[in-house]
Amino acid sequence: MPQIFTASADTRLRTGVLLVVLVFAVCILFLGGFMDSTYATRVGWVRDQPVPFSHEHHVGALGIDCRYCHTSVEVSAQAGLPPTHVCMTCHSELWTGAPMLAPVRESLASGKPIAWRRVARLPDYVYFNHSIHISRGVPCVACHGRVDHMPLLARAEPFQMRWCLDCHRNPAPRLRPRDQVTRMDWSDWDRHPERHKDFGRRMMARYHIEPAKLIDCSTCHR
Amino acid sequence: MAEPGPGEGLFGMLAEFDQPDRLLDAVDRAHGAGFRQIEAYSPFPIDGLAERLGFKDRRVPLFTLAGGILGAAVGYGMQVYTNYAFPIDIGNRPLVANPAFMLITFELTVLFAVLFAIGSMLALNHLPRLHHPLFDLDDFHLASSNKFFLLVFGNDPLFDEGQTRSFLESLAPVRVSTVEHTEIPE
Amino acid sequence: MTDVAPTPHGYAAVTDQIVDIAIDYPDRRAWWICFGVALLLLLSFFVSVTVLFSYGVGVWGNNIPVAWGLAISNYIWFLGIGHAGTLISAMLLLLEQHWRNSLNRFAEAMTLFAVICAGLYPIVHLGRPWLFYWIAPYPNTMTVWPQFRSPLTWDFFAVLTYLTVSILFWYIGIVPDVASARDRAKKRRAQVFFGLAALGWRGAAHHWARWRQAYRVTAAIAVPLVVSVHSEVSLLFAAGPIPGWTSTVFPPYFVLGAAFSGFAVVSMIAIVLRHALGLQNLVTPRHLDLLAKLLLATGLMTAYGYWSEVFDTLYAGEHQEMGTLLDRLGGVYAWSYWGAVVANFIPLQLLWFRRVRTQPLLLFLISLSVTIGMWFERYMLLVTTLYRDYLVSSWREYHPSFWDWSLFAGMLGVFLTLFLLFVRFLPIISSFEVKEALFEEKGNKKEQAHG
Amino acid sequence: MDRDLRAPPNVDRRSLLRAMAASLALASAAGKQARADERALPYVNAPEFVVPGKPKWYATAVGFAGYAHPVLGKTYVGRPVKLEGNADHPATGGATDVFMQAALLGLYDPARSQAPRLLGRTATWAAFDAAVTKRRLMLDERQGDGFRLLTGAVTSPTLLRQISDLLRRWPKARWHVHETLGDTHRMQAAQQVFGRPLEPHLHLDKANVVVSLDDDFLGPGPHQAVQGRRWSQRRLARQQEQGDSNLFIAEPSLTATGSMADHRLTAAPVRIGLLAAAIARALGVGPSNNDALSASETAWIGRAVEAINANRGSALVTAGRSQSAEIHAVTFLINERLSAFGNTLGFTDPVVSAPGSGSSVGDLIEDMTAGHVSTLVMLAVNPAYATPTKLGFRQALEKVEFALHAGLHADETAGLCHWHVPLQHDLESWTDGRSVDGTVCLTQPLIRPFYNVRSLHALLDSWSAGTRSDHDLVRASWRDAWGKDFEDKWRDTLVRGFVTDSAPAAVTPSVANHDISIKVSAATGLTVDIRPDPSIWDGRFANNAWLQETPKPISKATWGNVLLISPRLAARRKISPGDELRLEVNGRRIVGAAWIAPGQDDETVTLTLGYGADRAGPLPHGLGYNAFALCSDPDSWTITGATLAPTGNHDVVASTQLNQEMDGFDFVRSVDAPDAAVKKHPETASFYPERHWDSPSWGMSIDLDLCTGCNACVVACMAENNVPVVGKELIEQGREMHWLRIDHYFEGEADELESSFQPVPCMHCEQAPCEMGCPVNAAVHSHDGLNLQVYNRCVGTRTCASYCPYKVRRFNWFEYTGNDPEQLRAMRNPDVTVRSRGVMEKCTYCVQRISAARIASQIAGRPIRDGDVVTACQQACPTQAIVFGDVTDPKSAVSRRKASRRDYNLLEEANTRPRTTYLARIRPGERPS
Repeated sequence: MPQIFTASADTRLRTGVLLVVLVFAVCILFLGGFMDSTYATRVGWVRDQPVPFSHEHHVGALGIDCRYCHTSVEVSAQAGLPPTHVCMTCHSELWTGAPMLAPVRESLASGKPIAWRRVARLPDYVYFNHSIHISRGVPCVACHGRVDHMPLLARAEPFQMRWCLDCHRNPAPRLRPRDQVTRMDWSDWDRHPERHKDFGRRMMARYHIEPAKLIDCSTCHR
Repeated sequence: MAEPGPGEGLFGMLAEFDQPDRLLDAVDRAHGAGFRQIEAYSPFPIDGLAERLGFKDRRVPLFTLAGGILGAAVGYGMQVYTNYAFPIDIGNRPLVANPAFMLITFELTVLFAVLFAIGSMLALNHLPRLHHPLFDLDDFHLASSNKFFLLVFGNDPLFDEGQTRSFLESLAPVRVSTVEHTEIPE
Repeated sequence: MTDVAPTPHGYAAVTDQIVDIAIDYPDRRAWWICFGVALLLLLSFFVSVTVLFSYGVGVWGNNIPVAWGLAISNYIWFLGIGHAGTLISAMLLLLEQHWRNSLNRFAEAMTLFAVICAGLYPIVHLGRPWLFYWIAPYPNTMTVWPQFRSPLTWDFFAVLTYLTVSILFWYIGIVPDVASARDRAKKRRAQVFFGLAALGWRGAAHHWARWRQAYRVTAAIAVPLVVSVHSEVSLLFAAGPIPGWTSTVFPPYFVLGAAFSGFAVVSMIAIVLRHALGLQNLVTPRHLDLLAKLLLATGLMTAYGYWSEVFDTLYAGEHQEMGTLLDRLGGVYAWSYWGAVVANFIPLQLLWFRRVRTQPLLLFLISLSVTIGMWFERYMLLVTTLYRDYLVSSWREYHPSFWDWSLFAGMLGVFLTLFLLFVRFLPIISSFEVKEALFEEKGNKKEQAHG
Repeated sequence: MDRDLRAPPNVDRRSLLRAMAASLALASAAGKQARADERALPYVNAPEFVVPGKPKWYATAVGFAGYAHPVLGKTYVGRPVKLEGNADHPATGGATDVFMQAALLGLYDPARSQAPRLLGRTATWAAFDAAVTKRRLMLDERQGDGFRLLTGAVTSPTLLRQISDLLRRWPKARWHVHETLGDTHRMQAAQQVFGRPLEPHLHLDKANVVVSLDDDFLGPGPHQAVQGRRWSQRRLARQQEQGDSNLFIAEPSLTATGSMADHRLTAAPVRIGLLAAAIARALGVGPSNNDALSASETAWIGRAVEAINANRGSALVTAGRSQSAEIHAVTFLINERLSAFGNTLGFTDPVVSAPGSGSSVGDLIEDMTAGHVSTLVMLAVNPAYATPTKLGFRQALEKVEFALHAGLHADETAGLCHWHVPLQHDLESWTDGRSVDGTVCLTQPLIRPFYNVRSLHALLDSWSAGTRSDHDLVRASWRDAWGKDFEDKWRDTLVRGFVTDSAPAAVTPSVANHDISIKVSAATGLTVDIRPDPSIWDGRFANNAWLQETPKPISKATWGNVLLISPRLAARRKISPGDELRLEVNGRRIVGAAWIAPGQDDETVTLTLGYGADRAGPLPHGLGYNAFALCSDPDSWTITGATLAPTGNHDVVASTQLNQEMDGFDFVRSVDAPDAAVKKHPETASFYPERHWDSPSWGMSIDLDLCTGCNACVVACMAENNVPVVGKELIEQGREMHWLRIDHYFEGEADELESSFQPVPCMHCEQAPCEMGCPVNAAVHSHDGLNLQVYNRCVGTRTCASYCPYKVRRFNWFEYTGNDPEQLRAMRNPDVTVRSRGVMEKCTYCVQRISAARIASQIAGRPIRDGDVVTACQQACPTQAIVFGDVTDPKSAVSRRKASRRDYNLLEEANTRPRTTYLARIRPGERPS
């Protein structure tokens, strides 16, 4: 009786099995990697906006405080986007004819809001409250990154549940004095970490922050 | 026991028997004659046949035990680790709820033990092996039906084409055939 | 036990009879008719699942309080049936009961397919089935893990393990026979198919020795696995605080019931196969007799479970539990209770008679009755408990909808399709083990003769 | 609650950016990422005081049956999302009812009429204005001859001013009022007894003894919230052992009041008059009367009279809407004898202004039939449906040259009129009105109208050639009244929501006529007893899905009305629930489904109004029967001589509770004295370690002695938590979504019948079986004692629901929310996730409110105080039956309640350690040991 398989069949079979295993492993690794990749998390991806607003220029160069435009960040869940007339407080004087600002002027004239594309957004079942984070001294940069280095705004952090939990499980290292939350650079804190090493721990005690309670599901999901 | 590689002369010499008892006798006599690189083939497992060929391997049960221990550790460890990694109050039950955790621990013990048992069996038997020199022989397909075979490998120290053939023929087989190496795989 | 020995003496004859069915199926017309029916049912499965996934679980009859319905009771029913194969195969192997050799292969296949059907049910019954993998532990960006105190999580691991172990046990058991088929196949396609599936098995003594080690150790582990799996399924009910469920008798009660229903289905399949494929010489009246005795024994133990459930309730006298018990006996769903009692235990009593045990048609009918009776039991345990639980205000009846039934028919289609493919293309009886039994019996005879 | 009330200087500030409502801040379904390219739309000009993401509260009012119900409207960026009671209001004190809670959906109702129609075709306002102008010029020439105005009950000073202006301009014009289910007989009785129109006010808070002659004063109606609140104040005092709260009622059909009664007598409607006369006689008023009373009636009267005599000065006898003016008159005489005037029964000048005699809808129909009416303007009424069919309004309408209907819906009347124009909802209008105690409430819009609609005031103004807006008209009314302080007072009133001390002064009338006799007629055949529907009243709320889905308090039926018959009648006629019956009186008939009601008089069939309308809209289409078809007099709700026959068909009644017999269980427990201890099961041991709970840890206490089953909490919960409506078919299948249900139980029979309500929200068990069952950690416990359901984690195994002993979990069997129209999306509470298909949901103890309070207190740097968190159900409850708070603080209100000896756990044998517990009912001396 002749052989059913050639002598090479075994090699092929083993290669095949190995390939299947490899492909499977690669798929899993890829999926895992994809979920953490910036393609899925949109970290660092710039979105086209109706007006190419530069945080680098306004925050970094001009030094405008976050709260000048995002007025409700200290009192409300939402930080708030500036109404058109806030833009026009300056731009009725400066760059009045700039073509780049045409949509802003048009919005003011027509009464139609400027349709910004959201950069930092969470799923609808996640309830994030800006005011409590600000009042506990969580700085803007902790989530939004160095917007003063972003000519066009991009997401700075992955906004995954794990990322949220990282901080909720151990908030101390992120905490800053209340009056410093909108500061972008932490030169002193970065240069002399030993001076501030107890700050977070003390604030946790002062504010009665208990990480075990911060990770209750109802903290964010309702 | 390693099969002879290609280029080492013949693959072996094969004797065919039509009764299992004959094969058992033949194995005893071949072993008694000093052959050590020998293998028997039968359509069903025959008690003691492998032992007569000098089989003493207990690795499959050991691997199974290892698998079981590993499974238990993985199962229990996983449950304890995950509950500490994200501690959540579930109906006021303890974080490490041992009675509840035993079930999955047991299941994974079984799963790993069986996977190791069967995996090690296949690996130690060098299976799958789709192409084999024996498959070239005309009558060998009866090894899965009603015929019994004894093979002396070409790499046995006592192997000599003529002498081995006459030795095998002395065992009253149906026939004796030489087994050639086949083509070299890619 | 002389008459368990198959009549066609000679190893070749055994091989030919069994393996030829896989290589060149005898009655193709009958097979195609059955397969056509199975495919129609399978179509019903796909249609039902499509409708279910498009609209939601609402297409079924479930409600609050009966949040689980036919899907879960059928899950338990299928999984129960899926217990017999492994029990027959593994337990009798360990007990060295050679008569199992004529039954174990198709019983294991039946197990496998029943477990597949059972395993599909909990997935399709989810509100959001596309997220079923959340029950599995895997590292994720939420850092959330499964909840390991839940009987559902236990079930997930139990069914997964049971399915894997059953497949492996069945597969390494079939490899030597597939090798026979490979060696006898004439057509190239069949040779390649069997050749690949046989993994190059050539019957070497060393291989057999390790094979036996692995096979026996798997069998030894599989027996407690079977017990654990249905115990865990019973905890799906018993872990809840609902009167009618929260009872310590459930695990043994469920395991015995599972074996009972499984043996009934094995008997049915054995009778049909031996008749359809002329296997009377391999599956002898003696086999039927033994199966029937097993059926009778597990049936009586299941009946004891019924009795002890009633007794416990009466003995404890707890108000709510009593209410559930009385409702089972005389309420809206009393048909399911009495249906279970009658179908399970009344025809069963005929099996006290040897003539009935060896009479295929009667045994088939009794087994069918048990299969249906056990379905009633699963349905009764689920529905009568949920539809009247603690608060009178939430009592509400449950009626399965068309799509409940169509999915049930579809699941039967999944089972039948897989089983028919198995019958058509794989050796349905373990030929090498029959041959082994033949050989050992000869040895025994010889010893007796010499002694 | 963060009461941040601000007066709006002008309306524009709160204008709704519809684009915003539609695309920003809308919660979409759980587990779904919203559209990837979602746009964020900021304001162009930011309105003052509006902070995105923070709710604003405005005081306003919603009208019902002419009365204004003061509310606080919660708005998010210009979208009202929830109405609460105005706790500062002197009469309501924040009490609410279902109609007020559901007014929010009335605003967003997609079935609302959205444009004017001429002969059924969409028309423009310009065309309408032209038609009005033409008509007006014609009427000007004739001094308004042939012009008739038909309205519902009116309390609005502005509307009254407009009407009187109009009548002054057109002296020959006439104004008719038709308020279905008004208090006509009570008013007539006041006229008879006192010789002048007076409106009586029940001061139940002062009444140690109340004898109700079929007066369902705790039942549905414009007075429900106020009377419920007053009655509960009395009950609360009895719990403190300060005085009594002894309630006697004689009624043909079990009502909410009957359920709460200490002594209930089932009495046929014809017997009520006899009972009134007998009580009067026993107290020495009124004529003697020789009708024989049954033993149970005599016993009931004996006990009632005894209780009254022991509490003279703090007793009250009251009669119901369907009783004749004479019976009401007799109750006035009795109350006078009891020195109740000024104590338990107050009088004021009528709050509802009526145009005087000859102005009923019956008079109008006569005039129409006679051809005296050329122009008929109907404002927010539906006489083509809600008048007795026998009166022939529809036929009479054909003789009217120009008929105009203005209303929220294009209803039956609209379909028969030449013109139909859509009105603004109260929540998008400026108007005013009086609450039931007479206090004037200002209604300000919470949102700019989003349909092409007009205010009732502006509409009426156009008949006087005016073009003023509702805002101007209402301001004009009050500028006249307040003079130079106007602006300050206006602003102040808008903040507060009502005009302080504007209720008419109490008067203590003297009896002018002592000579009242009660005519008692014998009943032949069955008596038909017609009542308002507890959910949709007379049909005016038929398009409100929340109300349709709200179970009727006793029958628990939804989406339709049933014929209530007694168990004995049912047994005699072999009728089972759901059997279709034909009820016939004098050749008029209706066909409806039977429902067997314990506590029902054997010879009385009770019907409810509101269903069976032929043009009611998509929601109520094909539901129920029309009880108006049996009536002959718009104010008479009892009809004798009816016959009943099964048709042989069977209907499914969509009831949410099919079994109401308590069956020997002790779900609702009672004690026989306020300080008595409730019977408890022995404490069950637990395998699990006792857990220490940090403060705050939340819990709830529900007092069954106070719950009147009014459903305000149920609807409030739906509004607060975005609970979807599922419709009749799914309710029939047992798939209602209410997070909070009110179970109703019967115990005993006939006159011994005990009826109780039991609100059942999630128990938030400390040892929750549901959590243990969930394989994916979607049902978990929080550190503040909440049993959480994480929707976005839920895969829908439904194990939790199977394991829940209380069956409070609700499952999204289908996609209930994804296809909601834009209006309903705008109505959603943005603080609560909208659940998608395949997800389990349940009561959360309003976790969004807890979070808001926690964040607010943390920012303020103080601990959460008792009362910072008020759940929606608690806030809605008119009787304070629900108290919520921190159970670890022994001083909190909830802990004090839980410390009561009446406190018990539902199903303590299940050992789930529930956080929601109940206070047993007090049934003094009733229990035989």
